[in-house]
Amino acid sequence: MLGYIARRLVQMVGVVLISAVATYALLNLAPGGPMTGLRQQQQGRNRITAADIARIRAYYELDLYLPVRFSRWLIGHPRGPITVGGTEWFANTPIGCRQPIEKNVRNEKGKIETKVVGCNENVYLRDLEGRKVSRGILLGDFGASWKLLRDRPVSDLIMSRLPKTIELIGLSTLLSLLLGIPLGIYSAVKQYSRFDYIFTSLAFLGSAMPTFFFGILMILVFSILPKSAGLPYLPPGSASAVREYVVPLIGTIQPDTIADRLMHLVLPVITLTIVSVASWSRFIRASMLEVLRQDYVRTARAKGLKEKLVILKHALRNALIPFVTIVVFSIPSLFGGAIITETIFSWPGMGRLYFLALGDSDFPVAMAILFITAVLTVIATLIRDLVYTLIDPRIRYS
Amino acid sequence: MNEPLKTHTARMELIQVRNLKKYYTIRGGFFQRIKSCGKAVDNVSFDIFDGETLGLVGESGCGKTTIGRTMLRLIEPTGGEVYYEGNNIFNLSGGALQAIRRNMQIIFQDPFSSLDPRMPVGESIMEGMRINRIGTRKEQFDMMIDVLRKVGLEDYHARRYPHEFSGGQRQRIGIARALALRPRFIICDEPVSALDVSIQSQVLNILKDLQEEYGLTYLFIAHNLSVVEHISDRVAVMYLGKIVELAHRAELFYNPLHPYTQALLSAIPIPDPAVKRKRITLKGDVPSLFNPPKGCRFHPRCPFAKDQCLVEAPPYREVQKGHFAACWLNE
Amino acid sequence: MKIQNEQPVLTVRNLKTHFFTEDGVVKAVDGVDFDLYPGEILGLVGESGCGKSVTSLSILRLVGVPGKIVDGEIWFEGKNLLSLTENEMVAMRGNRMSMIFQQPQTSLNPVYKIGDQVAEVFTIHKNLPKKEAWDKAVELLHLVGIPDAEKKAHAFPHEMSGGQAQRVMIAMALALNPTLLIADEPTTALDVTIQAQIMDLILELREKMGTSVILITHDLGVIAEMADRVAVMYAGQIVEQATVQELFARPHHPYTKGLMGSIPVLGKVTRRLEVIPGSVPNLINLPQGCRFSPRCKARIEQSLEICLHENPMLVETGSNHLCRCWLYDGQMKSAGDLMEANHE
Amino acid sequence: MAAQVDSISLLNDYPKEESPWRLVFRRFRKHKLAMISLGVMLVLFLITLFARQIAPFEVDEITVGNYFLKPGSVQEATGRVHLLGTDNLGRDLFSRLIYAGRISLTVALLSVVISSIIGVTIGAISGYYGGWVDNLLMRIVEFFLTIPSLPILLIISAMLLKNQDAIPIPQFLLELAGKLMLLEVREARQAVLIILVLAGLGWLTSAQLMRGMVLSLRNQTFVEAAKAMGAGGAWIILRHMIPNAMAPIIVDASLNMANYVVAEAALSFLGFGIQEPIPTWGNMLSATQAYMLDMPWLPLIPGLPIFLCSLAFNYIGDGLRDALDPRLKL
Repeated sequence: MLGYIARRLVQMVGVVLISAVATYALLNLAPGGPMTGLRQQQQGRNRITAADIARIRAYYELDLYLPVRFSRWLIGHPRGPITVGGTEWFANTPIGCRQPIEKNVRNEKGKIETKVVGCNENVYLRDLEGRKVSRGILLGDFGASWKLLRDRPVSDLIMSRLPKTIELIGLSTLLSLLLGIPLGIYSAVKQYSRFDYIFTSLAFLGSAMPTFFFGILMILVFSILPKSAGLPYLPPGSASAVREYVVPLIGTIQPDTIADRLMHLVLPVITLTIVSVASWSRFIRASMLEVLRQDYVRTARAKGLKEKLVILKHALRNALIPFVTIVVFSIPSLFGGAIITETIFSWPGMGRLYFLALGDSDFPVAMAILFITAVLTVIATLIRDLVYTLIDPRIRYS
Repeated sequence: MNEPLKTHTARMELIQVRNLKKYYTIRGGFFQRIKSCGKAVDNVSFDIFDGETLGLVGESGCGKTTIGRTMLRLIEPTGGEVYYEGNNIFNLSGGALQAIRRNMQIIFQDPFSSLDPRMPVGESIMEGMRINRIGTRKEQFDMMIDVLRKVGLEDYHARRYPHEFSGGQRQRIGIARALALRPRFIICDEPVSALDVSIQSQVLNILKDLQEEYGLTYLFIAHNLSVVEHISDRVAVMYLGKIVELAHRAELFYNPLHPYTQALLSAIPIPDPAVKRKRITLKGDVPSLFNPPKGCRFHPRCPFAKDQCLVEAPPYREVQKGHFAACWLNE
Repeated sequence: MKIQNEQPVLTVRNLKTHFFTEDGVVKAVDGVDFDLYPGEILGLVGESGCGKSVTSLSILRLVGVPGKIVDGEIWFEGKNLLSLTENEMVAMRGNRMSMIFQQPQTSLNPVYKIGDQVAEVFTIHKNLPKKEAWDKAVELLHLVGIPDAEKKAHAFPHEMSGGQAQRVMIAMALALNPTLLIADEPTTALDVTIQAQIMDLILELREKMGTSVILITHDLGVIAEMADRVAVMYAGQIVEQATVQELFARPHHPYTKGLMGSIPVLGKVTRRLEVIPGSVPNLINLPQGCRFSPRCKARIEQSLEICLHENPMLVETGSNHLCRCWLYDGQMKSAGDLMEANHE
Repeated sequence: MAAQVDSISLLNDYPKEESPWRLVFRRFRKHKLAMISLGVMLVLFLITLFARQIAPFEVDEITVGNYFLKPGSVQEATGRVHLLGTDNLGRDLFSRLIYAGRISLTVALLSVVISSIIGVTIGAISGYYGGWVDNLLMRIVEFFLTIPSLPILLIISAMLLKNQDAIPIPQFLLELAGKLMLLEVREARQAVLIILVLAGLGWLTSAQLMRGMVLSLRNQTFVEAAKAMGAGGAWIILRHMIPNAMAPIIVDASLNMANYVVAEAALSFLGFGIQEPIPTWGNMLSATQAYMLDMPWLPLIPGLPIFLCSLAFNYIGDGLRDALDPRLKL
């Protein structure tokens, strides 16, 4: 078992590294990025000098070659000259280019393109000395934000958003489990009953409903329409109010009190909950129906167990085994899956942060979130497999 | 009612199996090393004579099905040779292999998965001729109708799909499909064990009729000894990947030399309450292929096990004329 | 042979269990009558789909949706099981009557230790404390011949062979010394040598505990070696019923005869086997008249018209011998004698 | 005597032979909601197919001063009716909705077709030949499937939309796509990129499904029978595997249709998909959302068709799955 976990941990590190390389390459190889705007200003009225450009390129580390940049981002090295036993290694190997030579060339289609054809001034390891560098993402240092919170550590940004996301998703996951499992079981046990019929229809509607449209509908129905009709309403977005507000029939609510925060939680939590209840309970129902067909359920009945025990002791335990996967994998989507909900309800969480970072080309922030998601995903996979050994005696790893 | 024993005037070996081996491995550990090795077929040799039926019996997991599949190279063997009319089919490839394969066909146990549900059965029967480019379309069609009638089905059944047939009818179609290539040798892999009792006899009779008509040679694999006795000329008994006894049918049933065969024979319930027998009940379960007992593989369950059996595996040899066995009791 | 003037422990009368499917009503069990006497083994034999398993599930009232018991009476220990409440029935199952199944490995819950699964019977019916129930379970496992029962009780079903799993099932079924045990193809999924072990075990425990057994199987050999009396089922009905010696010595019904002729018998080699032509009828669209008539050689040979129009009754055709066939029915007796004469 | 009885043909005869597909359709028809959905989708496809003929206005026709007209408003000058009103620029919402539908549905349809083809091919090869190729492919697929897909979708489409020339696309394809979606070539590039992004991530499930089918089919004895008759890999894949795997692939495709309609809308809604002024249901929803405080009906106009399509394709998939259920006798 320990050997198995050790092997899995090695694999996990590999997977995380590969995904880090892939996302880093995707974000950094593509042209564009933070320089796009500057280039236009340069061409415009020549307000920005070539030296400025070089300085900004150095600031974003864009003057370094990709492997070097990646290595600095990942582990915080190299930081300067590499000296082993008195000799300096790679002293004359260029690791980047401060001022590329650009030339307009005509491509095969006859269009004119700007291409990098050479380098005026190389960057060497010794030039790295004195530059600001993170300790590396592997050690938990995500570097500094480019845009959203200029020059401030990405970790600050994430730490301020993380509790909000956990609050939102934790609550809705809990509610979904509490509602989804019993509903799914009941519906399966009462297959073909009126309840089952209504429930499956609703669950079907729920799982076919796109989150973004559902969220907008919720805002319409519980916020905009009642507000304009002078009825009690819920705030349509954000996590807390800025100033006190009056809700008809309920009263005045002070900003940032518990009541205020609860009011703001209701809509996004309900939206997320209903969507996952719909799909989870459908899953539980299907897996329960499958289990109820099994021979051992018949044995349990033939033994003289009351139907309640047959369901809760013999069937449910087996039906939950595949369900574990789904629940465990909702952990990584803490950070990814809530993008839409958080955007619609202007919820200051990780999903919305990611959305903003992408829109503003704040790559360090986007990279950090993707990296965290990848790590969480592989951890979730390991947890799932370990949980399996706990709940399913047929599975033993060696 | 007992018929006279079939005598072979010219006993020509159509199939010779020599030292056939098929090992399965389980890998594990950090470097995925081979942890254990299951010898599903372990050094098995036997002959099948032209025109005879050789029965192969054994309990589940003894390797009888694996023998059939490796002989046709549906599973790649670990070692050994299989000769068809003197040609080692494990050395052949491409066209030569395909040419020999036509002569060796197989009928499967499960009548439900053995036919492609999306193909009309006529197409399924003609498929072999299409693959091997035998005859024109018209000739293929005529041949198909011919074999369909041979197994007791009607012409119009060719257009139907497998789901429209019962288990017994599907098994007939499976036979027709094997027959369409005009093979000389057919491996019948538990062809009746999935069928109802009253349907079993229909299929067994068809197999016998066809053998007579076309001079077919069968390897008949089954776990039901009564069925094997009924259809076979000679019978081989397998236990844990090895043949423990092989003899003419009557010889085997009236003079079994291996204790396993004796136990197997006595364990079969006889549908006649008037017959009272002393049953030899074997203790324990069949051991795993991946962890077979040392020495004679049967010794932990054998009522006659001696010290020697624990240490050394008995040789498989011809004890009496045409009667092979592997047991120290006969040495 | 058991004495038949004893009170039967189980009386089934006119049992009808139908399945209401989209394609129509499947008459899986359609008017079944039989008695089971104390300590005897009644063999219920027939091909797949003849209704033998549904009959047994109906006795325990375990037929699930879309199946339903539509008619009949099942008298057991002085009560009509079909009029009991669900709670009364639950108290009956596993306690006074129990059942073992064809696939022992899938019939055990994969996530619980076998010791716990056996002990559960004591905790639910006898309210024994956990520890005591476990000890009793280990004792039982030992009784059914599980080697090293103390340790094996901690094993999970997937760690056991089919034979051992069936022993566990038997231990569970016989834990509370029930009056009635229903064994539904208990040896079909097992190898021959293991089948012999299980057959011996059931016979031995029957002697020890005096349990009455309904043994369901399609294997006439198993019936011959184990049963005291036999009922042959075809298309949802019993077509013949007799003591085991009587049935094998003098089968009446053409179906029974066909069945016996169609199986190869060890040591009796024949050139050809007899054949029952065609296949089992569709239980939704049953044939008119006698359900076996379309496949019946005797009908064709004797060209009997009545078989195609009217289903015969199950009537006494000999001492303790019942048969559902016009050849043996009162008016047709002569024809039956004729057949018998031809057959000898 | 035995032979004579043998020859009595007593086979259960059926009135006529029924091909498996016909049987499937017969079962599918029983699923009422699926049949209704099929009808609804056919109508929707027809409407978008004749977008030019049906839409009363041009897709970007702006009438100055006619901002935010209520549904059913009549232009005083011309007497033309804005069935669903107009948007913030005075464009006719009904017409835009139809053109948007054409784009959204085409994007979803092409994505499904491409991803299914890629998935089926890779899955079939992976499953049939096995070995290290299979191992590698499936590890990659599994990894991508466990990561939440929306962030990946967003980042890739964000990157591609910023550098639209990063992936070379043959001119004739762009023209073809433009014709299909009634777009200019320049605009079509965006749509094609979105299709590539959706299909590029979407083939994973199809590949896994196909591989699973191939693996289970490989153990079916009819495949062994074909091998025993001398059939090679290509014959077996083409004649046995693909026809038999079609059923679940089709179910998967119809459910994927729903997913792609929603995914495209989500991308456009978040601003990382097809951009204004090209109308799609997603970017229309995102545009109308801003004004829902005053005109609460606005988001319903593009939102309902998205929901409708998602629901309809889910029902169709559900109906197909029921009709193709292997547990039922086929």
